[in-house]
Amino acid sequence: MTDLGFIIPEITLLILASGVLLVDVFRRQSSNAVTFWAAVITLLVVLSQLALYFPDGSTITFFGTTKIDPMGSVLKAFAVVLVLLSFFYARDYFDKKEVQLSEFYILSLFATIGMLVLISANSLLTVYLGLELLSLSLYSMVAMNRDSRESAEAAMKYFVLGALASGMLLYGISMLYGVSGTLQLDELVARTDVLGQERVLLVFGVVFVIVGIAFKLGVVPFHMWLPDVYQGASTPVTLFIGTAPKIAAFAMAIRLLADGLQGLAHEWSAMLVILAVLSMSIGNLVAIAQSNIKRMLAYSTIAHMGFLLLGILAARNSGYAASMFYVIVYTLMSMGAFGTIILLSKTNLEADRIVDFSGLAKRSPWFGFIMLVIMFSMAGVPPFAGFWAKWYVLKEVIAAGYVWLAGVAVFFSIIGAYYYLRIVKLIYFDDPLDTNGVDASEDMKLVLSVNGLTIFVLGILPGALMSICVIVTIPYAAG
Amino acid sequence: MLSNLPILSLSIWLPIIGGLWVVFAGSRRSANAMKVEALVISIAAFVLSLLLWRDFDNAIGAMQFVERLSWIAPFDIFYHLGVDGIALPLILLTTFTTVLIVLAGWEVITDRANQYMGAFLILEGLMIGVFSALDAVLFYVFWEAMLIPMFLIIGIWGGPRRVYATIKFFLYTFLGSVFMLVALLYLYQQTNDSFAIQDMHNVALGASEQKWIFIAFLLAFAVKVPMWPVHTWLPDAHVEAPTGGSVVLAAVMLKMGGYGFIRFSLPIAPDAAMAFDGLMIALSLIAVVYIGFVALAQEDMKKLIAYSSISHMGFVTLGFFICFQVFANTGNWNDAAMGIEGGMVQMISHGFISAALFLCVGVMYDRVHSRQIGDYGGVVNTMPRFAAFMMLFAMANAGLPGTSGFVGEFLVILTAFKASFWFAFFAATTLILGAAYTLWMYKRVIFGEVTNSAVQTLSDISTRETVILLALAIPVLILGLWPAPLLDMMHASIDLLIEHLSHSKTVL
Amino acid sequence: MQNLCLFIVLAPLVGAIVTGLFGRDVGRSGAHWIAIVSVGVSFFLSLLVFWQIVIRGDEPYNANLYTWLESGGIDLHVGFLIDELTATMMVVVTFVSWMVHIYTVGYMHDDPGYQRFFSYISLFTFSMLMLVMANNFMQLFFGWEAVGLVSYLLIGFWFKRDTAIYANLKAFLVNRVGDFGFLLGIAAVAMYFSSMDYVDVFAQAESMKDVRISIFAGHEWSLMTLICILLFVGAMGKSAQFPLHVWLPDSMEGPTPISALIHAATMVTAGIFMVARMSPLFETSTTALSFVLIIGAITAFFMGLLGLVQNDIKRVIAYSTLSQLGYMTVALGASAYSAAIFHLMTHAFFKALLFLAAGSVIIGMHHEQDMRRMGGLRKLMPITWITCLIGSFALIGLPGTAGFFSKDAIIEAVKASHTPGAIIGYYACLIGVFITALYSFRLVFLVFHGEPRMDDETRSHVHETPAVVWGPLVALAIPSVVIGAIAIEPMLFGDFFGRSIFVDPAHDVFAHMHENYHGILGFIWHGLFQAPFLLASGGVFVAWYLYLKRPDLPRRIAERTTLIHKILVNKYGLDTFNDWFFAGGTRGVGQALWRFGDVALIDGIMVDGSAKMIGWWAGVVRNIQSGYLYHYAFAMIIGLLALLAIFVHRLFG
Amino acid sequence: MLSLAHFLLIGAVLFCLSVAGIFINRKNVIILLMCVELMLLAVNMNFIAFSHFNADIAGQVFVFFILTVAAAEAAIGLAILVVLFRSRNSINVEDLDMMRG
Repeated sequence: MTDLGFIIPEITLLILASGVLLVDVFRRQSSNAVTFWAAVITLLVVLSQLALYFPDGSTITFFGTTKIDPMGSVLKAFAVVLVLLSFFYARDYFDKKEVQLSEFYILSLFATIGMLVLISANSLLTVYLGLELLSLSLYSMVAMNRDSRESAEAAMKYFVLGALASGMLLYGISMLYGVSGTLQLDELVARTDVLGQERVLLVFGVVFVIVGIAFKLGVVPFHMWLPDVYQGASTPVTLFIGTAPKIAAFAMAIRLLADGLQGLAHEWSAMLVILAVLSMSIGNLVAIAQSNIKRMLAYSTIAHMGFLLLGILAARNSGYAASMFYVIVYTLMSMGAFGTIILLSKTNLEADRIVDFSGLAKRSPWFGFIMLVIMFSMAGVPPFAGFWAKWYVLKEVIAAGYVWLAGVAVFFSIIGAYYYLRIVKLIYFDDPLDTNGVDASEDMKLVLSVNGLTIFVLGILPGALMSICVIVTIPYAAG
Repeated sequence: MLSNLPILSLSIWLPIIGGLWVVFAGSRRSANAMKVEALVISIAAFVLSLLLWRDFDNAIGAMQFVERLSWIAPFDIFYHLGVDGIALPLILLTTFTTVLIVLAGWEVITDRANQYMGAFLILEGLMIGVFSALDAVLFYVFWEAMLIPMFLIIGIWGGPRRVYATIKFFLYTFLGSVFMLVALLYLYQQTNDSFAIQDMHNVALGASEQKWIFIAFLLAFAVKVPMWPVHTWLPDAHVEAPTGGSVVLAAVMLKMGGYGFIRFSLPIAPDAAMAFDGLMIALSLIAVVYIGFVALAQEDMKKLIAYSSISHMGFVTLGFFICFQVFANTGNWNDAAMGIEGGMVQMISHGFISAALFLCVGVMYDRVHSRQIGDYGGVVNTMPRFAAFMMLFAMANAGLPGTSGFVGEFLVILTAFKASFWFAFFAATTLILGAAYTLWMYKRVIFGEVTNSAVQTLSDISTRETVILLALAIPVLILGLWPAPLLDMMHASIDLLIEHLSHSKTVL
Repeated sequence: MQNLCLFIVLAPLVGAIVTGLFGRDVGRSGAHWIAIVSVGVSFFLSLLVFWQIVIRGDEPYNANLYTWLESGGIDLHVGFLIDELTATMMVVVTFVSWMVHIYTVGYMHDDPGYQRFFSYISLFTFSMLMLVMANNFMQLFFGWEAVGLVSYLLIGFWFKRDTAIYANLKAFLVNRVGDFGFLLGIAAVAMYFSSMDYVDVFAQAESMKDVRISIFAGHEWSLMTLICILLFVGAMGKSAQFPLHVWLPDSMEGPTPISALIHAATMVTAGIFMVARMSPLFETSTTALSFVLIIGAITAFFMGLLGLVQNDIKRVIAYSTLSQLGYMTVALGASAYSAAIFHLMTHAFFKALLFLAAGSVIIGMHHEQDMRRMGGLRKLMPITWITCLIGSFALIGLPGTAGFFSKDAIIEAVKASHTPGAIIGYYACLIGVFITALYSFRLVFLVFHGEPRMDDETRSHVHETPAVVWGPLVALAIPSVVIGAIAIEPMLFGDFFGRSIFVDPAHDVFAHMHENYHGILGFIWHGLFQAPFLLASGGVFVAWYLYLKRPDLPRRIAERTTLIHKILVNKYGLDTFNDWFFAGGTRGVGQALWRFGDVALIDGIMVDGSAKMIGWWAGVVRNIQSGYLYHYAFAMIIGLLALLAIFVHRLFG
Repeated sequence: MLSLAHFLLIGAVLFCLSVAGIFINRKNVIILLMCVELMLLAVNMNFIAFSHFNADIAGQVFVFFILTVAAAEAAIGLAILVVLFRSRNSINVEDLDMMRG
C-alpha cells in the first residue's frame, strides 16, 4: 500500500527541484547558467527514472490516491520532455532580453511536480492538489515579468478566474464525494449507479467538474482567461503554459471522466459535445480577427481544445487514444509556434505581432519552412502530424456515431485554415520588415529544427505514436 | 530485373526527394546547376512512367504494379499503390507536363528558381501519388499535400493579386476535401475498418447513406474539376499563377476531380450517382454553355483559357454521369462505357491543349508582360512560328477533328445523344461557342496589323520554347489522328467499372 | 487500290507539310513545284481510279485503313469508299485544285506568303479528298471540318486586313453552326444504327423508316426526318444555303484563286456531295427532302437577286455561286441527285472559269475590284473577255453549253418531282434563270463593254495577263462548253453512278424524262423553245438595255424603288441582324453571365460574401472578449448555469 | 434536527454569494480575493457536512488540504496584487482592460 517505489520520479523531482532552488539562491549574481543546467539535469534524471520504472500494468498505490499505469507514465514522460525543451527556448529568450529570470526554471520544476501528481491521480484529493500546485506555479510565472503591465493584468485575471474555476471544481468534487462517499476514483466509478435525488446531485457535481476541466483546457465558455494570459505573459511563459500543462489537463480529464465517472458517460459526453462545438466555432472565428500572434495562437488553442474533446466525448478507449495523440501532437506544434516567436524576438522586439513574420522565408529559408510546417500542421493539412491528430479524432467521433459533429468540426477547420494560411502568406509572399537574418543560439536553433522535423516525421510515420496511444488506453472501457 | 523494381514508388519518391534536395541544397549552389538537376530529375521521372507504360498490360482491368506495405498498423492503413488503365494515362500526363514546366521556367523564373523547380517536382510526386494510391488515407494525404506546393507556387511567383487568388484556391479546395475526409472515415466504419478503396467499392450501402457520401465526394471533386458553380477559384488562380502553375493546374490538377469521380463517387455510391445524375448532367451542361458564354466576355487571355478549361471539363463530368441515363434509354452498358471513355480522353487531351495554351500565353507574357488581349494585335507579323503553333492549339481547343480536342467531345456528344437529344444539343453548342471564344481571341491577338510598339519588337520563339510547344503539338496531333492506343489502355479498366456500376449496391 | 488511294490522299498532304514547314528551305519555286507536282500526281491517279471504277466498271472499293478508335461497341475507322460518285468528285476536286495551283504561280507571284499559300491549298486538297473518299461519318466529319479550317486560313490569308480576319472568323463560326447540326445528326446515326460506316448505315436505312422519336415531350418525329434535317443543316453551312449563306460573300476577302475555286467550285459543293452520298437516308424521308428543296429554292432565288446590286466583281460571282448552289440543292430535294452532281460538276468548271477571269481582270486592273470603275476592257484583255463570255454563257444556260444541260435537267427534274414544295422550287428556278442572265451580263457589259470608266493612269497600265494566268482560263473554258454534252447521257440517264446513289422509285424523276430524251441535239432543240431559254435571253436583253443602251436607267430604277433597292443592298439585313443578334447577343449574354453570374453572384455574394461574413462575425464575436474580468467570470457562470439547466433538467424531463 | 440538506443549502448560498461577488464587484481586486476565499469555505461546508453524514473521515481531511491550499493561494493572489499595483497604481477591476478582443 505504501510503496514509495511507485512514485520515485515525483519524489526525485521534488528533492532535486528544492536542490535547484538552493543552487539558485547561492549562485553568483551574474549568470543563471548554473540554475539552468541544474534544472535540465533534474529533468533528465526524472526522465530516466520514468523510463526505468515504466510500469507493466496498472497499480493503485499510496493509500489509493495514486494510480501508476502506462498511460500516466507516457504522459509524464512527454510532459517532462516538453518542459525540458521549453527551457532551451526560454534560455535563448532571456539571453536576448538580457534578463536573468532563474525563477522561471524553478517555478517550472514545481509546476512539473504538479503535473506529475495530477497525471497519476487516483483520488479527487490528488487531482485537487496536483492541479493547485500546477496552477499556483503558473500564476506566479505569468506575473514574473514584473515590469510589464500586461503581465500583471494577465496574472490577475488568470488568478481570479483560476480560483473561481477550482472553486467550482471543488464544489463538484464535494458533490461527488457526498453521493459516493469516497474520494478514490476507482471506487467512485463503482458507486455512480444511483437513482433519484442522489442522481441529481451526482449530475450536479459532474457539471461542476466539467467546468473545472474545461477551464483548465481552455474550452468555450471557460476560455476567457486564455487569450489574455497568452498575450500578457512573456513568450517563454506562454510557451510553457501552452504545452506541458495541456497534457496534464488532458490527463485530468481522463482521470476524472474515464477513471471516475465512466458510468455517467452519457451525461458528460453530451456536455462535451456542446463545449466542443462552441470551442471550435468561437476559437476559429475570433482567431481570424487577431493581429497579435500570441493572441491568435491562443484562440487557435481554444479551437484545438474543441477538437481534443471530440476524442474524449466518444467515451471509450479508442477515443481516449485519439485525444491523447491529439494532445501530444498539439503540444509539439504549439511549442514550435511559440518557439518561432522567440526565435524572431530581439532585445527590443517582442515579435508577437503577426507582421513580424513577414518575409521570414527570405530571412531564413529553413525556419520559414519550419514555421510553414507548423502552420500547415495546425491547419490539419497532410503530410504533417496535425493532420493525423484531426484525422484520428474525427475517425473516433464518427465511429461513436456523431457524423454531424465531424461535419461541423471540419467546417470550422476550414475557417481555421484561413488564419494559418495568413501566416504562411506573410512568411513566404511578403517582404521582410527587417532584412537581417534571424539570430538565436545554436542549441535553440537545433531544438526548433528538431521540433519542426518531428512534426514532419510524425506526419509521415504516425503509426508508432498511434500504437502507443492505443496500447496505453486499452484498460479503459471499449464503449 | 527492372520489373522487380517498385517503379511506382520510385516515380513518386524520386521527384519528391529530388525536389526537396533542389529546394534545400539549392540556396547554396548555382542556380543553373539546380535547374539542370531539376530537369534531370523530371526527365528521369518521365522515363520511369514510360517504363510503367511499357510493362503495362492493356488486357488487365485490375490494378497492376501493386505495392502494399503496412504503413499505419493500428488502423490497417497501407502504403498501397497500383495503377490501372484509368490512372496510367494520367500519370503519364503528369510526368510529361512536369518536364515541360521545368523547361518553361528555365529563363523566366529568376527569383528563387531552385525553390520554384523544387516545388514543381514535389508536386509531381504528390500528383502521381494521388493517381496511384489504392488506400483511401494514402490518397487523401497525397491529395491534400498537393495543395501546399501549389499554394506557394501561386503565392510566391504569381501576379499582383496572387495572395487573394492562392488563398481562395487553397480554401476552396480545402473546403471540398475535408468533407471527403469525413466520408472516407465513415466508409471506414462501414467496411469493418478497412481503408482499401477496393473494399469501399464492394461494401453495401443504404440509399440515403450513399447520397450523403456522394455529396461529400461531390464537394471535393466538383471543386477540383471545377464544376459550376464552384468554379470561380480557377480563373483567379490561373490568372495569378506563373505559367508553370497554370500549366500544372490545368493539365493535371483539374483531372484529379475527374479521377475522383471515376475512382470514388461512381463505384462507391453508384445508386446515389444514379439518383443525382440529373443534377450532375445539368451542372455539366451549365458548365459547357454558361461558361462558354462567360469565356467570350473575357479580356484577359489566361482568364479566357481558364474559363474554356471549365467548359471543357464539363464534358468530362457529362461523360461520366450520363452513363445511367444512357443505360436507362438503350439498355446497353456498352454505350455508357463510351461516355466514360470520352470523358477520360477529354481529360488527357485537355491536359495537353490547355497546357499548351497557357504556355503560349506565357511566351507572350514573358515578352510583353501583359495578358490583356487589348495589349496585343498582329503578333503573327513578328512571331510567325509562334502564331502557327498557337493556331494549332487554338484549333485543338475549338475541337477540330484531327486534334485531340475533338475525340473526347465527339465521344461524349455521341453518348449524350443516347441519353437525350437535348443533352447532346446543349453539349454540342461548344462547337460554336468554343470556336467563337478561342478564335476570336486568336483573331484579336495574333491577326491584324501590328498594333503597338511592344508587339513590333517581339522576337519569335527561341529553340527552348519551340521544343516545348513541339512536344505538346505532337501528342495533340497523334491523339487526334489515332486515339486508339489511349482507349485500348483504358478499355479493360472501364469495362470493369461499368460492370461494377451495373449492379446496385444498396442494402435495405 | 489501297495504295492508290493512299497516294492520292497523301501526295497533297506531303506537299502541304513540306511547303508549310520547310517553305524557307525549298524556296519559292521549290514550293510551287512541290505543290503542283504532288497535286498533279493526285489528279492523274484520280483519273486512273475514275477509269477503273467508272469506265472499266470495277466493283466499288471499300476498306478500312486503320481503326481510329473503338469504344462502346462502335468501331471508328479511317478508310476509303471509292465508288462512281467518289471517283467523279475526286477528279473534279483534284483537277480544279491543280488548276488553282498553277494559276497561283502567277496570281500570287509577288506575295510574301507564297509558300504558305501553297501549303494551304495543298492541305485543302488533302482535306477535300478525305471528305469525299471517306467510308464513314467520322472521317466525313474530319474532312468536313478540315476544309473548314483551310477555308478559315485562306480567307484570312492576308491577316493584316481587318476585313479578311473578320470574314474568316465569320466563315468558321457560321460553318460551325452548320456542323453543330451535322454532329448531332451523326450522333443520331451512331445511336440508332450502332455504326458509323456508310455501308452498314445505308443498309439499315429502310428498316428505320418508321421509327419515331420524341424530342419535345408529346411530339413524335420520324427518326429519319430528324437525322436527315440535322445532316442537312451541316450541308447548309458548308454549301452556304439560306440562312447560313452569310459567310460566303465575305469569304471573297481571300486571295482570288481560292475565294474563287474553293469557295465556289469545290469546298462549297461538299454539302451537295454529302446529301447525294446520303441519298439512301434522304430517300426515306419525304419531309426532309421537302425541307431541302425549299431551302434550295429560297437560296436560288433570293441570293440571285442580291447579285443584281453588287458592284464588286467578285461579289457578283459569289452571289451567283450562292444561287447556283441553291439550284443544286433544289435538285437534291427533288431526288435528282445525279442532276445535282451533274450541275456541281459543270458549275465547278464554268464558275472556276468566271472567277479566274475575274481574277485576271483584277490583276489587269491592279487590284481594282469595283465594276463601276471598269468598262471597255474587251480590247485590252481579249482572252479574258472571251473566256469570261464563255463562262457567262455557260452560267446562264445557253443551249449547248455545259450549264444548259445541267440547269435544264434540274428544272425539268423539279418540274416532274412530287416532293411537297416542288412547285415553289420550280418557279424559283425559272425566275432564277432570268435573274442569272441579268446579273451575269450586267457584269460582262460593265466590265468589258461600254466606255472605260477608270482613270487614265490605270488605263495606261491595263494589259492582258501572262500565260500562267490565262492558260488555266482556256483550260477551263473548254470543259465549260463541252462537258455537259459529254456527260449528260451517262450521268442522268445512264448507269454512271451505279449504286452510289439510291433513289426511291417513287421519287425517280428521270424515268419520265428519259422517255422524252432523244439525244443531245434533241435536248438542245427542245431547250430552245422552253421557258428557261426564253427567260435567259430576256435577261441578257434587259442587261444590254440597262447597262449599254441606257446606262442612266439603273440609277433611276433604284431611286424609284428605294425600299427594295435598300433591302437588296443591305442583303435583306441578314448581316446586320446577325452581327446585332448573334454576335452582339452572344457577347452580351457572355458579359451578363460573367458580370452578374460569376463576378457578382457567385464570387461577390457566395464566395467573397461568405468570407466577408465570417470576417464580420469574427469582429462581432471578439467583442465578447471585453477585457473585463467580471465579464469573463460572468461567461463562466452563464456556461455553468446553462449546463446545469440542460442536464439537470434532462434528468427530470 | 438539522439535516444534510440544510448544510448543503448553506454551502450553496455561500457559494452563490461568492460567485455573485466575483462578477458583481467592479471596483476592488481585494474583494475578489475575499470572494475566492468565501467560495472555498462554502465548499468546506459541503465537505464537512457530507463527511459527517456519510461517517467518512476523508472529507474532513480534504478540508484541511483546502485550507492549506487556500492560504497559499491567498499569498500568491496578494503577491500578484502587489505587482499589479506597482505597475499601474490601481487595483480597480475596471482598469484591467488592456487586453481584449
